[in-house]
Amino acid sequence: MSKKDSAPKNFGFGEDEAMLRDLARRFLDERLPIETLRRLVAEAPEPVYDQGQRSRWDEGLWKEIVELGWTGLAVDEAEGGAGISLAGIAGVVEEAGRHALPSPLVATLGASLVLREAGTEAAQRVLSQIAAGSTASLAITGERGAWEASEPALEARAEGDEVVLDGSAYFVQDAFKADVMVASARLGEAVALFAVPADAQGVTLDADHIHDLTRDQATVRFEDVRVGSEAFVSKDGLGALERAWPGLLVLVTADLCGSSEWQLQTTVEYARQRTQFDRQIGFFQAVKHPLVDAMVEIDRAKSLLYHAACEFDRGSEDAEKAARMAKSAASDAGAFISDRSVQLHGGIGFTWECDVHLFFKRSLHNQALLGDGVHQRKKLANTLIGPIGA
Amino acid sequence: MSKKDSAPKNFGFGEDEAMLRDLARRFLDERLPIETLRRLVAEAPEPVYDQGQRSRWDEGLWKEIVELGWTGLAVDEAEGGAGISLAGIAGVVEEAGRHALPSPLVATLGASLVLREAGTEAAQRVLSQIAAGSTASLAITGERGAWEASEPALEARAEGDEVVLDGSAYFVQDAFKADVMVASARLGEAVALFAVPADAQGVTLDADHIHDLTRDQATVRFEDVRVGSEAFVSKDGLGALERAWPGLLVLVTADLCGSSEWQLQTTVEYARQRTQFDRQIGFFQAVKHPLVDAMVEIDRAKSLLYHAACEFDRGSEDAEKAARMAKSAASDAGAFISDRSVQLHGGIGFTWECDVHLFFKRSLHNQALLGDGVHQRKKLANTLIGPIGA
Amino acid sequence: MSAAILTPDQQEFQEYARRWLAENAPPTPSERLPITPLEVMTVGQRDYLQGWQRKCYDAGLVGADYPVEYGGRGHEGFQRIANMEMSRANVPFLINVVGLNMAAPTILVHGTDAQKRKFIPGCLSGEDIWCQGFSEPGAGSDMANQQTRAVRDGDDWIVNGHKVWTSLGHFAKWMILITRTSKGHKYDGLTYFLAPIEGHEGVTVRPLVKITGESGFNEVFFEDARVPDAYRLDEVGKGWAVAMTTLTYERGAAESAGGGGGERVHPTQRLIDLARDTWRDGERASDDPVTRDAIVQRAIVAEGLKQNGRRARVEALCDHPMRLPLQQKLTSSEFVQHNTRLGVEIAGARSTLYKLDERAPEEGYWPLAYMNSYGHTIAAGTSEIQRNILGERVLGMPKSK
Amino acid sequence: MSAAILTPDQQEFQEYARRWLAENAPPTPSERLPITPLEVMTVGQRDYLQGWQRKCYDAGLVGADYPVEYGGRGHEGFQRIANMEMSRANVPFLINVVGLNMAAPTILVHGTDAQKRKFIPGCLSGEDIWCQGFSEPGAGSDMANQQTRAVRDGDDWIVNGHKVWTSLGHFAKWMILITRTSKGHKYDGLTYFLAPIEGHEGVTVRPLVKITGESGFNEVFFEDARVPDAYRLDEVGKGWAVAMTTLTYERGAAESAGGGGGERVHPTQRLIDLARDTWRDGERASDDPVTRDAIVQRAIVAEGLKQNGRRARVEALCDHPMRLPLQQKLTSSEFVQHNTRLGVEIAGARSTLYKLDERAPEEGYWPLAYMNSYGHTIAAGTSEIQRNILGERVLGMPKSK
Repeated sequence: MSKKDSAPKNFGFGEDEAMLRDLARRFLDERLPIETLRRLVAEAPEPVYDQGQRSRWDEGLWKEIVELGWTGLAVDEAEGGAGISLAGIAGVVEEAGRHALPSPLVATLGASLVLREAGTEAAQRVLSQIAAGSTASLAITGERGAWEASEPALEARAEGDEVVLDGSAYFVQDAFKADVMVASARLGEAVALFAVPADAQGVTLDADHIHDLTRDQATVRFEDVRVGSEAFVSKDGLGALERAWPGLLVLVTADLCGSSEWQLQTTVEYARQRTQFDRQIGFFQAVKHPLVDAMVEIDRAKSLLYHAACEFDRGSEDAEKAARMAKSAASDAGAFISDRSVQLHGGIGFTWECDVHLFFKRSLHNQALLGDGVHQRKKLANTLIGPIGA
Repeated sequence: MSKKDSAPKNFGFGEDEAMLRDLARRFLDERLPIETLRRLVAEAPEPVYDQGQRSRWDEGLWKEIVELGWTGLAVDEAEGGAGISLAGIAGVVEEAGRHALPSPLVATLGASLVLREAGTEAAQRVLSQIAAGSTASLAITGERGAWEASEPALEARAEGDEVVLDGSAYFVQDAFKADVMVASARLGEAVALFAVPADAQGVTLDADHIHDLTRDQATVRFEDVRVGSEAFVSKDGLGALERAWPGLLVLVTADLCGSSEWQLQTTVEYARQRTQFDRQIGFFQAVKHPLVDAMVEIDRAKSLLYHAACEFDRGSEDAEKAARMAKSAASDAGAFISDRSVQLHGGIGFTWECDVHLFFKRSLHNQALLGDGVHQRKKLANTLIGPIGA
Repeated sequence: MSAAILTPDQQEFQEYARRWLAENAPPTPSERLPITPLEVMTVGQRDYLQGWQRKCYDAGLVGADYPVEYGGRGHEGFQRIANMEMSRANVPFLINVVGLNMAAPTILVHGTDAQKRKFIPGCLSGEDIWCQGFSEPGAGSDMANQQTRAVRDGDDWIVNGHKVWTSLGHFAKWMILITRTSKGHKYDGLTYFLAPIEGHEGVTVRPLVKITGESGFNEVFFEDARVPDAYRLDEVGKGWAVAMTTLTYERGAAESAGGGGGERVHPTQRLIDLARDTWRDGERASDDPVTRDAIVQRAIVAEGLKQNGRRARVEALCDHPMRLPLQQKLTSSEFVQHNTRLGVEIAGARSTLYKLDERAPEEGYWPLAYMNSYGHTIAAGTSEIQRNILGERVLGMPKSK
Repeated sequence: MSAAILTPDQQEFQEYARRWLAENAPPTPSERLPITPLEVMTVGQRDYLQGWQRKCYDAGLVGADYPVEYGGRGHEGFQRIANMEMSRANVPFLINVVGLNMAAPTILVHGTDAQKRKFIPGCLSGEDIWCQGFSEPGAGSDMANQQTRAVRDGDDWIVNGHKVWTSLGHFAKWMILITRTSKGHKYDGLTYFLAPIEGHEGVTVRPLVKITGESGFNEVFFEDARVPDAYRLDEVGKGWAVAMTTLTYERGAAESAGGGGGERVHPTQRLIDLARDTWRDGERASDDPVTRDAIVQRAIVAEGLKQNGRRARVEALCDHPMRLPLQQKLTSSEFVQHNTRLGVEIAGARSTLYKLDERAPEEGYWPLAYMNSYGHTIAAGTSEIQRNILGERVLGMPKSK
């Protein structure tokens, strides 16, 4: 059978994956209905924004999630994880996005993918911790907020058996919820990866004030942080990051697809109930047709998402291409339905008390994360058309 | 009074210009109603397309136009022309576009602008001929169809008192209707301009098969064409072309604005008359709103058009910027209303017997002519933002 | 398609089909084929394509799942395999698109046994070319507004009216025809016929010319044309329900049409090739980042359509069963329109050239395909109507009409 | 404005205004001002802006064309000059936007002499801040669907109801209020009042919080609030016609608002500056051709809006007198929305940052301004309603409602 034929018809999303996803949906429907989410993160704007308090999250809910084994979804069974395919993980993350779940889930899964690609013993030890319930986040972005892994966040130097890390990682997602920082650092000529406990001596977190109410973001400062060999995850950090990159894109894309679907369904529901000029506003094509266009865009993103997950799972050469296509489509779909969800809710959609802004802001954040559509397409052009001038 | 204050509030479109435009509208309404145009250029598709016959035009009508003095609109009074401002000319060309007039009007006006910028005695002699009724076209484009003047069409070499022209000019507009070719040619280091009679020895025309039924286009081949000093219009042809360029853009923009307005009004009229589901289709927002959006785009293009004409007339440094903005807006507006005019006419809009295709094709041609929106914006970015990497 | 899910019979059939197509792919036709069957213009094209369909039929690649008594092979799940293999082999399309995808399945659902025996075999073999008589000058998007009248007269019906937008009408032996048999109720007053066309008294087929100057579709006039009652499909007054069956098959037809058609190159690759071959202001269009971005946007939509098709068959990833299938007509027709429009833009000055011009890129493909794309965004329910259908049937919003 | 078309008086006034503004431009406020008057949140901002309007009024730059007996200066054609000079001088906006652009002109058209004397001077000086009571939870786009009831009781009316979307309500002394006084006819059952708000019994103003987390607009509850009949504007049952007058002024208000507002830099330049200051994948965003194209597209729209304003005053270049004026609300609000959205995109990772974050570009302007832009595409007739109005009143298509 040729390689081409080996792509499973169902994206590898079989009965087990469907069951896992259905479970996630039911669990979050019950434990995080929209009223609960609203009370949790948006009771009043002042505490969140004006006093710079970090976004609230439900640690009790998270404990249940850990018990469900979601931290270990991307950890191989050998390290105590569930070893679920990325297609299966995408299903769970879609549900997290659909419920705008405040949690370190996406960050931890992303760090897991990178550690798995690193493949060292040190990495496997951290993966075991994650499977056991630890959380993690990637500290790999410099101050410019570049969207690729090539610029490491920190400087590293060897001192005896130890390595000393200095510098700052920016735009670290859900940093305050992470037990372990998986950080990239320049070590000589190479980009190395280290797994540093968030409470290690010399590590401090500086909260970003952000719009999204369902996550936190921070600058993580490393000042003379000394780590031993147990933290030295990879000498070829760049390789691990690049191999994991399509997976990271898939995770954010899945979150976007989920939140976009919530925005679509909620706005459709509003259009069926809200009456103006003695008609449900969904009667008017100026309301109906944009929602159809949004559905078409969301479906495109979702199909590309599962294709990308599947290509990643089977180690295809096209995994990066598929993932960039999916992220581009999902960013654009998210931007469009975010726009229409506010506009078509009218006056109420412009208020804090209407839930659409929670998803609007989570989506806006995810649209930018790891690069927006324009960025992904620039990279894709080099693959599909070849470099400029070639 | 500062330079900035000297921009006339009314774009220099005063009573005289309005009268000229109104006259043009009435004249063309009477002499070239849509039924007449259809009979003239589109009686049956085969003669036009399949046997490669050139687009038909009404030479009698053209004689009347010459008598009205339109060939001399852009010729100074000193050379026997009317010396009308470009704002006034734009009004006339808008009407030509609105009637999809098959004629060498735009080509002749464009050549006049270039000759005027050349400013030599030779140029003035040709302008006198044009004012007296001669027609002209620019032969300045190479085989690649580049959208700027920098690559001359021909090679020139001096032989005694004469210059010998060789090569081919491509995409020459309404070449079969032109008495004089205003051609650019490389002469040593410079780009020179020559005015060559279309029937000169060694000049041959090779008709392009084109979609637009309201003009012709040709490759003009120059084989050992010998011209004297009376034809040597400018040593600094590039300078003349660059100074005239905003004016050339304005002419095409005006044609586009006129044809777009026809498409808008005709489609609106159809939407008011055509009934489906027991309602005029203009009731449906899927019909109404795109037409409103088209109107907004057309108005933007039209306002930018008169601004650009005005900037050209007053010799502003911003003339090129204004003209590129206008051409970009008009190309995009033309593309959008062309699209909607066919779609919203439904089945009948897809047929040869419906007049919308005449304007669809003229618009498509004009959208590309001298560079589409993407091209204009690339040039504008260099002005507004500065060169890349600067 | 993963081999794992095929039965041994199906696997064997797949191998057979692949082998047969490799050995029997027809020679390049002397006349260039159009992009879809709806644009077949000349007798030469017709003969070539009718011959090819017959050959495929004889080989069992058409009608594979139809009952044997109606000219089929009586298999199950073979036709999709055959379609996929034909598509993969990039052989010409099957000309009898209305017969295969609209008439035959509708007759199978609504016809009498006699009707099935009479009509279906010719649909499959391509011997009887069919056309569709649903559109009228006053019944475009509002399909129920039919004005063509059928009045009972003994064993016959007398038909008077005017149909438009009749693709393949100039080659058709038969038409699936909706008529008004009662002026009372808009929907319940319709009746569906299988009407003889070619050489039939009282029927005049007049070619309509498209905006491109090409012909390929027609208007059909009925003047006291007689249609036997034996050719009525289902009951009098049930025409609307029968037509809905037809449209269900039509809207899904793009997938089941079979054959590679004119698109021998992936549409994105085609745009890339064009951009490499076109100069914009001194550089290749393929080096212009704005053009590159536009091409990649199209590539993403193309891949999205492909993966939509794959996801539509994974039940666990489809919350609403009709959500993806009902998008197909809208998204595929607008995809072609946006693609070809981009091709026109990229071609720049050369987009002005008609197919007969030797400098026209790809024999003038881009502007012609762009203009022809409106056929697909208008016919069989305009894109506006498709958006209504999706908003109403999938998203549950109230009817806009 | 070319000097040639001004009368000598107007010319002199222009010079005076220019000089006065140069000499009297106020110091930078201690609190940052919002972009438009509709987002004034704090007492500090209010006091600063009210002081500035008073100063302009005393200098004759506000109310210049109103009759002297109503607090104006009785000139002709002076106000546009003053507005233009205020805009050119980039001084703060005038806070009393509802009073100036909606209440005062409506009262001038529909009010009694006593009403004009009582209400207009405070509108002009800014002493009486006004708010607008047109929107209700059930009457958004469908403005005639008013549920707030006013019932006659001797010399008063008793008002009960709930208004929303009330910008400046928290600072307002007065409200222009539409009420339902008869349940019979939808339009003829409406009556228009000038209603006391601040400290008035039965009136509760509750701030609403916007999606950005900022306040600035309100809901207003009327519970048996008494409004004297003397404050009724025009006849009972004529409220719809009066409201149409108000909206005519509101829709043209963007042009006559005066003052430079928060936009001290040309919006395109602002995008360019942002792009120069932002890195995308190792290069400045200002060097990315796709971003450059997007910025230039915005620049073209900006210039188009400016030139539309110029062309709207050249009768010979406007076939339909309302075609450009009626576009203003739609195009200017969507312009801001698309501009700020592009700013968010360009800002990339930094677009996630709230204004209190020190690394947020331009103190967090882009995401906040983008979210606030929906206030303008929703309020005072959504963009969808604007498109209906244009399609119906300008293009003459049938009503969509």
